[in-house]
Amino acid sequence: MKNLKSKIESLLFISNQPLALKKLADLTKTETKEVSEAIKELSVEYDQRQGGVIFQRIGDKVQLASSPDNAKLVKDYIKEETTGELSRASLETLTIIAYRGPITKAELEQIRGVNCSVILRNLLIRGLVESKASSAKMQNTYNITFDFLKFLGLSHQSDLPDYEKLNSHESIQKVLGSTGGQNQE
Amino acid sequence: MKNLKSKIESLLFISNQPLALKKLADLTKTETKEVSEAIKELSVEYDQRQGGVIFQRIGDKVQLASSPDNAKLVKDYIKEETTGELSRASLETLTIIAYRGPITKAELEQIRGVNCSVILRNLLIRGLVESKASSAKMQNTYNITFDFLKFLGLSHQSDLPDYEKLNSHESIQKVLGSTGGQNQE
Amino acid sequence: MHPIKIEEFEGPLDLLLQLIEQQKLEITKISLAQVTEQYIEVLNQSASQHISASELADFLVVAARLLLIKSKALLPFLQWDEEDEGEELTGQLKIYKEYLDASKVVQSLIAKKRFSFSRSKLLVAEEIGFAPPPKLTKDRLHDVFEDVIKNLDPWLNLPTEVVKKSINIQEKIAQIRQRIFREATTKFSDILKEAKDKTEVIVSFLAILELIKQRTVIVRQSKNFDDFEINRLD
Repeated sequence: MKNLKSKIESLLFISNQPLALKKLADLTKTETKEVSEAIKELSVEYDQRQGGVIFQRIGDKVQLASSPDNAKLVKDYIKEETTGELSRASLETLTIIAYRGPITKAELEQIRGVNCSVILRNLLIRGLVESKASSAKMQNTYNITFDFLKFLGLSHQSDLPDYEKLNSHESIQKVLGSTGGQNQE
Repeated sequence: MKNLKSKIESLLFISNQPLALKKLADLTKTETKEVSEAIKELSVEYDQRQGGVIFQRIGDKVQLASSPDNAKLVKDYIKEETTGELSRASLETLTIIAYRGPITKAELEQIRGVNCSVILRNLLIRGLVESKASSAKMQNTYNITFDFLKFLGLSHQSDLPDYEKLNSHESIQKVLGSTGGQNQE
Repeated sequence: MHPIKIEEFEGPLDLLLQLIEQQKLEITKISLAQVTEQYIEVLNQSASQHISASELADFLVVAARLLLIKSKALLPFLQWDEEDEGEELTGQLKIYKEYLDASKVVQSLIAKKRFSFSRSKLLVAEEIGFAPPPKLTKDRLHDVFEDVIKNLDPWLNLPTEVVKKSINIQEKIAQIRQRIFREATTKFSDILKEAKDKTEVIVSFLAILELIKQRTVIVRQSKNFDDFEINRLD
């Protein structure tokens, strides 16, 4: 396991994009299950160390990033011009996706009460949201990207304030399941 | 000290090259002596961890690198990334640049409907695409390289199959032109 | 009545919430009925300036649901289904409010600028030079580009789809108007009998309200909470 963790860490260190569990399993010629275990352990280790590098995870993808504690220092060094400015509609949509993702467009529209095609496309183009074909839900699902997680300076979506409550909202299932689905296309 | 170590670690993580002690001292606005102390401690910590990332010191410069234990794995991954076949997303991006170049990143993203930053950087690194400052569009434009054109066995971009028809296809014009103000937030 | 001054809103639920909060009301069925007229007024004022074509249908749907809730409160004899529209909308609004509040927390999180960054380029020891994907051919590029073009269709057709949806609602309103015009006097309960679904019930209301406003019909009710007659004004 130590060995596998070391391999995963090396790959994440040199890579310039998030790597999926499956990809890591292929590269290291290991079972996905073992990779999943190794990633969990690595994630805990990084969280505990609280060093200059954090271990980020969204769904089945992972990536290393610089610690938000040193945001300004790193930003100045790499001359990034990130401002993190978002319109209200973007912010509202991203919040729902961050707490509820992966989420379908219909579910998102049910919560916002308005058609979200345009805003979703804008967020996809800005790289703050990504879509994935979901066989379980028979339609695309949307989730936030590592780029957005980096705006927040968090390691996981679940580190968001009040995540438990807003992620598994009791009555939300009722609303989403209700016949009042006015926004389905 | 924990603070300074974290800062140095962030900088070494994000940097693609070794950093001199003096440079680290400047960046973190600290005395070289303190930086030197912090580096010693970091070095010991990394040695003890024996993870996938190692701490190297060469003369007065330091850097983080992937562990030599995983040298082959890392080499294979880089090889695959830089010389292998393209992912679907990369292929789409390259195709759009081939048929529509010179094209700006914004136009490219309008057509694909997703952010292309990372993919574009990878295509540039592989010498398939080049960027040029365009005074007309007030931003960089991207086009396929002459090497890539030759590789395809063509002497002109317009020799691509169905170039005339596909280059000026109505759907492309529409998505780049007035889409009825759909793209404003 | 409180003056309505709504600067900016993101969708119908946001507008509704603002109206309720302006009057310092809780989110209940009763407050929904109370702000119904203001909602419709704002809709009339702002429809052209602030509401995009792609969102108009959603605003109309909520307007219709509000009217339904209000009418149920006023006319208890109306019983077209068991579902409680009021409960549904208050539930939805409460959830929307929670995410709206959360979005403010998220905003403050971003405002701290505690950004993290990842490597922008793959860490390689030496320059790669020209490295084409070995099997790529010009024909493959051609096929992929055709796919790219095809994949644009849903997006390019979107405005048409959305406009169709609002037209449907507006068409229904027009149909019901014509019906009222054909018969000099008609009962509201008769109109409802023909409504195929909840949306049509709602739309009937919208149509009648519109006609009253234009002074083309007059509505008579013999006593409170009773059925009413609609008479054409010649």
